[in-house]
Parts: sequence; structure tokens; C-alpha cells
Amino acid sequence: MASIHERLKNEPYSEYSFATRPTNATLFWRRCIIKQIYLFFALNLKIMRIVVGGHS
Amino acid sequence: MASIHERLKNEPYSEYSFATRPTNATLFWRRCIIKQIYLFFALNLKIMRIVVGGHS
Amino acid sequence: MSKVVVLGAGISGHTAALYLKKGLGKNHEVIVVSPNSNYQWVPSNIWVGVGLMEPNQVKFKLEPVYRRKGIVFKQALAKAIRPEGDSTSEKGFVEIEYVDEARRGQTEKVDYDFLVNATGPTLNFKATPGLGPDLYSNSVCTYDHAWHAWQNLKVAFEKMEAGVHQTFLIGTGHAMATCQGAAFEYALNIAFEVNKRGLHKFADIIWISNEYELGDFGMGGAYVKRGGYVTPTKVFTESILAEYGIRWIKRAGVYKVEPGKAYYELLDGTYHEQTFDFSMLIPGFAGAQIKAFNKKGEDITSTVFAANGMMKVDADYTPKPYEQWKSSDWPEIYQSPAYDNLYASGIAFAPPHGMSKPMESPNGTKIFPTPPRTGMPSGVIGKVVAQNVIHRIKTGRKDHPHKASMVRMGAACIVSAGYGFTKGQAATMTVSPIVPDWEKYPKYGRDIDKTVGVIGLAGHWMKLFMHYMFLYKAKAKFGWSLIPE
Amino acid sequence: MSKVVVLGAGISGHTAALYLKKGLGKNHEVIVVSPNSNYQWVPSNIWVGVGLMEPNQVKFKLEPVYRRKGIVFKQALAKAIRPEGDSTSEKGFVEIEYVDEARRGQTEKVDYDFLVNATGPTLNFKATPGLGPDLYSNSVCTYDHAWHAWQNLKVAFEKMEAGVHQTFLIGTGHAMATCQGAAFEYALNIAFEVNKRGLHKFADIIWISNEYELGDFGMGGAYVKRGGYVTPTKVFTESILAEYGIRWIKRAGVYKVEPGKAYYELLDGTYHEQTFDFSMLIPGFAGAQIKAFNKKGEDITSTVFAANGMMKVDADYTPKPYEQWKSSDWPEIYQSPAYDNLYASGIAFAPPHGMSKPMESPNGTKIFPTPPRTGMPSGVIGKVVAQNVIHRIKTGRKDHPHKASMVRMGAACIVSAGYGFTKGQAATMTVSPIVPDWEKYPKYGRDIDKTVGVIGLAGHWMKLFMHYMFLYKAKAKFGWSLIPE
Repeated sequence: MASIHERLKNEPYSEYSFATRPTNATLFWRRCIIKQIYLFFALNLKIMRIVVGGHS
Repeated sequence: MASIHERLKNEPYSEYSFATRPTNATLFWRRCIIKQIYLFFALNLKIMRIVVGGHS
Repeated sequence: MSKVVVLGAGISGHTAALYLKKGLGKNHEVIVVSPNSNYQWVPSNIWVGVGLMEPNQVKFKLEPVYRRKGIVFKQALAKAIRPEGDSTSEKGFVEIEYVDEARRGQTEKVDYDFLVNATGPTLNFKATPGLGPDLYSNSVCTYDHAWHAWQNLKVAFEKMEAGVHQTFLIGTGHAMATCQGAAFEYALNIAFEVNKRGLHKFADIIWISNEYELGDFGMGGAYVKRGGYVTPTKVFTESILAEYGIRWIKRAGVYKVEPGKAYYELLDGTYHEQTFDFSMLIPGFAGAQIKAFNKKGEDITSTVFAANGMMKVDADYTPKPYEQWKSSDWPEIYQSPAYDNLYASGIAFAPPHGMSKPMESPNGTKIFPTPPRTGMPSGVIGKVVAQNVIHRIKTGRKDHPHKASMVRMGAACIVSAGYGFTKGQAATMTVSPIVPDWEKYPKYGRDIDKTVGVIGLAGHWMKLFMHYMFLYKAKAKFGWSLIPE
Repeated sequence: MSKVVVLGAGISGHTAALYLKKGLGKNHEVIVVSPNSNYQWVPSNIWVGVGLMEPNQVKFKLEPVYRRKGIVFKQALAKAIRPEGDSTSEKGFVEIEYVDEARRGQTEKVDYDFLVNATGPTLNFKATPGLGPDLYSNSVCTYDHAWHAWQNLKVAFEKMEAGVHQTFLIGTGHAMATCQGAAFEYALNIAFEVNKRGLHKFADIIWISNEYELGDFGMGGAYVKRGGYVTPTKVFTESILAEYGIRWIKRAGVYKVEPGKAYYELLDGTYHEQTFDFSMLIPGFAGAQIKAFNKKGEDITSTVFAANGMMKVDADYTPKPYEQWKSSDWPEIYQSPAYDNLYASGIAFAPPHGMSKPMESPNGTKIFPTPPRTGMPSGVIGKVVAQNVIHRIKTGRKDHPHKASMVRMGAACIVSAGYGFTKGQAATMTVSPIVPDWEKYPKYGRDIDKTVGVIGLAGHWMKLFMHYMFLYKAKAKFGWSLIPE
């Protein structure tokens, strides 16, 4: 996914040069199976609570 | 430092409503003496390296 | 015996019908009127649109499910509501016209004790000249459209493989379109497929949106916690686009599409063009354009429906400026103020106003997203309407113990790109409540502790999991009612 | 015996002089010419400007230090350089005019073997009508100005304590001013003091800047790692302002100040006014306006100096568009191309171009920051120039073994708000190199692994530590040369 960077190189001050981008560590954790399995359950639980809590 | 929030309340879509703001946890760590003492030395070292490394 | 008629078999109507039948049992009649013989799990159309799923994987025939459950299904279009009946009938009824092969063109009067209008949106391609899969742009709003889009997308991929540069324009096709989330997801999926094939050097992917800032999503934007900071969805969204190599045009109202070219006006009043090789532009949404008549046969459409064809419910429709919008403007029980046995569920109800701040260009063009009401809230509203109708039928009382205001409801949004156990990645976002409430939450408009903004494999698994889970639920298989909306 | 003359005793000149004397010893002469009898640690003027330090804490008398070290000090203003000497002298010399009480108005010709021009900026208040502490705005550029600003700020605080609302306007007072960092720090310190006194309800603090986006700081912005994301300083800076309750106006070129009112043009060409009760606006910087003459007495100022009065050195001054800027445009040894025994150090050297992208309003007004060269790089450049001069004197060779290009140098910037061991907080940022190099670092223009972007107590301690450490070093006390620049 290097295309944006190739273009950014020639376009500082463009609107998307001011976007934040994930660090390599962040990219690693997004693909780390262990952490993601934990997140899968944690997020499901959290979403369930948020959604079920909102109506009666 | 609540003033911005009082104003923000009435000004969604203002330019500074799109600013990121520190979470309470972040604010805590910024004031945590232990972590900051560590940072003091770590940052000094890092800055020294960056600055000294740049000229000859 | 009471008779409940549900118009529409989308997420909201189908959910309502299943709960109604479950709650009312064999002694009462539940009738579903829908022109489409299939149920479709709309969120998965994105995957159809990039060739990762076949239409068959996101849809199933409604009739067998309804037969099994004892729900009457009429594959027909609702043309008019006569809530007071007519000269020959005291009871309210709906005029329908069949669209299935056997009875095409036949009309029928379906009387009811309670009517749930869950007709969903009319895809208003006509509001933008040149827009739509029949003309010069693609759509992923239905599985047909999505499949058609994939056929065109494939051609673009083939061209890139032959070294021909392609420009992809994805976003909103009308100055007041909503459903940015789906279009956004489609843009990411195209970027993922482009990168997967190693074709990024030949692709220019452009996100075009009527949002004031990216990440507005018709919800007035939101804040999520990320990396120790409360981050506006603007920053979150721009980050995702930058990561996937997608450029963007914001504050844009597309007003015309020609072959290979979209015309748009920016909020600053300037006019521009953008050429493309492939485009997917979401149309404006309108209500189902059902007419309403009183007992004398006089047209009371404007009493029952708002101007856009969506049905008026227990909301405060007094026009007021953005600064005066209140959480109490929003409906709780989705009951018509004109007829107390008439309900609107899902996209069919008219919201009191948007969630995004109305913006107007110097030329007077309104450029901002109308409020989305897809997925989760539509399902919940369908269920709550069903519960209240069941309560009224069973007790004979007129109160509504069940409430589902979008000012209290939370929602999750999973924007997935890529596919597969280790390749997929999705941004999972939650907001609670859906409609910002600046009185209750003066800092961020919503409960910041109930927000999530996470990107990773887990979100993709959840999206896949929901695909199978919600299709299972919609098929009303064993234990379906235990699965939350 | 060689004679080295240093013009200016700021961070760069003072550093150069100390190293020159240390390296050359008693057999060579080092002369410092500066109109100010004091050394000042400029970064701490911010603390003077909010009443947390007295001027005495940020300055000290230069003469005793120079006497102790054997450096000749002349409290005088350099008026002209005659690098070729004149009819009576073969040797280059400087014409100076004394400003100390004893010899005020006396002139002298100071000849030299090597000349280091480290005259620093002329605060060009006149470029903006009404600007400056003598007229309608405050400044913190010198300890005098800062002390004066604090007297006015105190009045504003007293008014707020009496319930009178006050508007504070802090930022750049010229369309091409630089030194945003100092002004930014001052704005944060005012916000901190306002909050400390519980007066935030009465204060409206506004940051006004000529930057295209906040966080540009005249360096073309930068990226720092924060919370798992590579974050542009725009996001970082906006976050800090929002946290401190400061509004902002960006892309603004202030062109006139009246009592209580600033006039500015935005990059979009529109004109606006902003009223204020207290303002601190950084002026444009110019060079020291020294003339130069050749042996015949002909004016060669434009050969030696650039139009803004800064001295031309070994940089590529060919005018070129932003897209063609290269790291090799920047000087390495700060030697005049016209005269090989002439050097410029710190702000005195003319940069080849800015670091921020030049921007022009539709009215033709250039609105963007010129490049900053304060603090750390000024000290380093002063040292490197000294080392090269020492090398040349000691070996008689013409080469320059020491180099200090801003394209390779890193720098740290600590923006501190508040004061005290547990109350202070500072944003510490590092960039390496100072000048972005898009060829070497195509992704972010700089080495992203050498960036830091941290907010907390530690940064404040570092700032305090640096205050004491650098004043200690500047006083040339025991072991001073071991302290890095």
C-alpha cells in the first residue's frame, strides 16, 4: 500500500499529507492473531452492551 | 481547562471541534512522576543523540 | 383475531414480522407485503460488489421462511393507504399491486388492525441526472446493483492488468445523499483489491462526499478514543483513506453524471468536474411514495407523510435551526400522530431533522448528508414496534411500554476491507447514542466511554460473523430470537 | 598572531567566540562586537513575559566573562564591512560605533583575519504599521520586551479579576514572520496562567498565524509518532491548543495594528479585523543591515548580503519553485562566496529558501513563515564555524573539516506551559533533519525514527534544566565545553 506515499512525496501540503498514518507497530498489532482473538470477544461484548442497553 | 469544552458545546463543526484531545489516562501519565522521571532521562538521551549526530 | 400488516421485508420489516408472529401466535394474522421475493443482508452487498461473494450468499427466498412461520406473504407493491377505510369498509386497508409472475398487475385491498410501514428507501437515482446503474454510474445498494458493479469493476481491473490507468470515483451521488459508510467501505474494498493484485500504480481512487469533514457519516461525526486521545472521526477516517492510498473530495454535491464524468458543486459555490473510468455513487433516498386517502377519498398524503415520502411519527417536526435541535425531537415509538394504529419502522419514518449540520453553498445548494438509519437501529426499531403492537393487541391498552429512541440507542459500524481469516481488516466504530445529545454530553455530544475505534482483523471477523449470524436469524432458524438486533 | 572578530553575542556569536578563544589560546586574538552588554538566554524570555522569571534570571553581563576568558569585548554596533580593506589598509576591517556610555558615538576600524557575522535578527516592527512594544502590540523577543509584555499582561489579569472580559491575540505580526514556536509557547503560558487564576471564563485567547496549517512552525511541518500513529504536527498542535482552550486563525498575514485591533489578510484574499485587549505579535526578521564596500569604496552590499540584510554563504540561491528545492541548496560551512575569511552564523546567514511552501493570496500577498534558525542550530553552527576558523588558522589550510548543514542537523523544540516541579507541562518535539529532505526520506521528509512528540512534566523539567545548563555554559564556567549545544 505504498501508492499514497509515492504520491505524497510530491505533494506535501496536500490535504491528505495531514492525515495520521499507522506506525509499523500498530500495523503489527492489527494482524496479531492473539490480540485480535481477544479483541474479537471484547468488542462483541462491548457492542452487545451498547446496543442492548439502548432500548427497552 | 474546561473553557474550550464549554465553547465547543455550542460550536460543533468549528475548526477546533476537530482537534484531538487527551483522554483522562493520557492526562494521568503526563503527570505521573515515575514515568516522567524515566522520560526525562530517555528524552535527554534521545535528543543528545539526534543533535550530536547531526554535525561533525 | 387481529390482523397486522407489515409493508416491506427489509431488515426492519422482516424483523418486525418475525417478532409479531412469535408474539401473537396462531390466533392472530401477520401479513408481509413486499415487492422483492428475497431477503437480502444489505451490508454484505459490498462483498458482492468486489466479487468476493455471489448474490446467492447474501440473499434467500422469503416465502419458505414465512410459510414455515405462518406469516402470509404477498409479493406486491403498496400503492396507497386508506387508514379510515372507504365507503364500503370501516376498517383501514392498504391497496397493493402484485408483482410476482403469477399475479402481476392484480390489485387487492388488504385490511388491517395495525399497519407497520417498513418500506425502506426508494433509491432516488432520478434526482441526479445520469446517475445509476441504468445510466453512467454503479451502485451497491442492492445485490443486483452490486453484482452489476462487480462486472464493471472486473473490466477496470483487466484494463489495469493491461497497463491502462484507471480512475475510480466512489462516494455520494447527490448533495444530500446519506449512507456514506457503505460507499466508504466499498472504496476501501476496491483499494484492497487493487493492492492485492499489485495494480496500485495504475489506480487513482477518489472518495467524493457531501460531508463537511470526512467521518461525518451523516451522524454529525463522532469521537472515538484512539492511542490515548479522543479523536474525531475526521482524523480517524482521513487516516484510513491515506493508509489505503485514496484521495478525497469533500463538501461536494454531485449534480450530474455523464459517461466517464461527474459534475459537482463544492460548498464554497465553485463548480468542478471529475473524470472516472469506474464510479459508484450512492443516490439520494426518498420514501416509498405511498399515497394516503381519508374515508371520503381525499388525498391526505401530506398529513401522513413528509414531503420526501417518509412517514411522520411521534417526532417534533417543527423546523428549527441546528443550534436548537434537541434530543426530544426524535421519536420513541414510531407511531403516526394521525392514526394510532399506524407505525413506521426503519428508513420509512421521517426523522425530525438531520444529525449533520445543514450547510448551504453561496448558490443556495444544500450540501450535507441526511441521517442514516440502516442496519442495527432499523432492526431494533422493527422489534420495538412489533413489541408495542403485540402489547396493544394482547392487553387492549393504548400505551407503549417499549421505546427505542435513536437518541438513546447505540450503534456499531464495521467498515471492512479485504477478506479472509488473516487478510481482512476492519475499522470497528461504536457510537452511543446515535443522535448526538449535546445537552446530556456537553463535551463530545455522546458517551465517550461507550465509543470504540479499533482497526484490525477482529473487526473483519465480526463482520463475517455478523453476516452468517444475521442471515441465520433472518431465516428464523432455531433460537433466532436470542440473537440481538 | 591571527585576529578573529565576531559580530554579535547571541547564542551563535557567543558560542563561536568561546570556542574560538578555547581553540586559539593566548597567541591569537578574539574580539566580540555587540551592542548589548548582556547575554540573554532567549528561550526563557517566555517566562519573563508571564512574570515567572525576572529579566535578571535570563541574562548576565558579558564583559566579566570575556575578561576572564581573555576575549576582547567592544560594546558597539557594526556599521560596515570592508573585506578588502581601503586605501590605507590591505586588511579587511569592520567599522563599528560604540554604544556604551563611556564611548557612545565613537567609531573605530577593527581589522580582522577572519570575520564571523553572527548579528542575529533585526526585529522588523516597521514592516507592520502599528506593530511593536513602542506602539500597539507586545513582544517577547528580548528580555526588555518580555518584561514590558508582563506589565501589560498583569493589567489584563487584574481586569479579568474584576470581571472584565479580555481578548488575547498571540501569534505572528507579519505575513512572513517566523519563530511561531516562541509565540505558540507564550500563548500556552498565558492560557496556563489564566486557568491557574480561575479566570478562563473571562478570557478569549486566540492564536493567529501565517502558517498554512498549524504546526508548520516555518519548518514545513513535521511528523511525530504519537499513540501508534505517525501524526502530523498539525494534529499535534491543534490538540494542544484545544486542550488549553485557545482558538486559532491560520493562513493570516497581519498587515496593520491599531490600538486594540489587528488587521489581517487571509490566504484566500479576504480581509479581516480582530480586536484584542492584549496582543503579542512576532515581527518580521531582517538581517543587521550592515553595509559592505570594496577597496575602492564602492557599495558591494548586494554582493555580500541578500536583500533582507542576511549574509550570503555557501548555499544555492538560484530562485526555484518549491517542487525543486533540494537538500543540497543548504549551506554546510557558512562561508561567504565572495570573501573566504568571512562567515555568517545563526540567523545572520541567508537561507537559500524557506522550508515552508510559499503561498500567495489572490491579492499577491505572500503569506507563509520564513525559516526559523534559533536555539540549537544557531549554537551548533556557531561552534562549527569556530572549529573551521581554528583549523584554518592553526594549519594555514583552506579546507573545512567541520560541517553543520541544517539538512543533516536534528533539533529539539520544547514548548513549555506552566511552571514548577509538578505543575509544569511541556510538549517535546524533535525533528531530524531540520530541513525536510524528500529525496532521502520520501515518506515523511524526515527520519521518522528520530522524532519524538511527547507531552508531560519531563519536558518542562528539561526546559528548566536547559535554562540553567545553557546559562552555565554561556558563562563559560568549569567544564562548559562539555555541554553540547
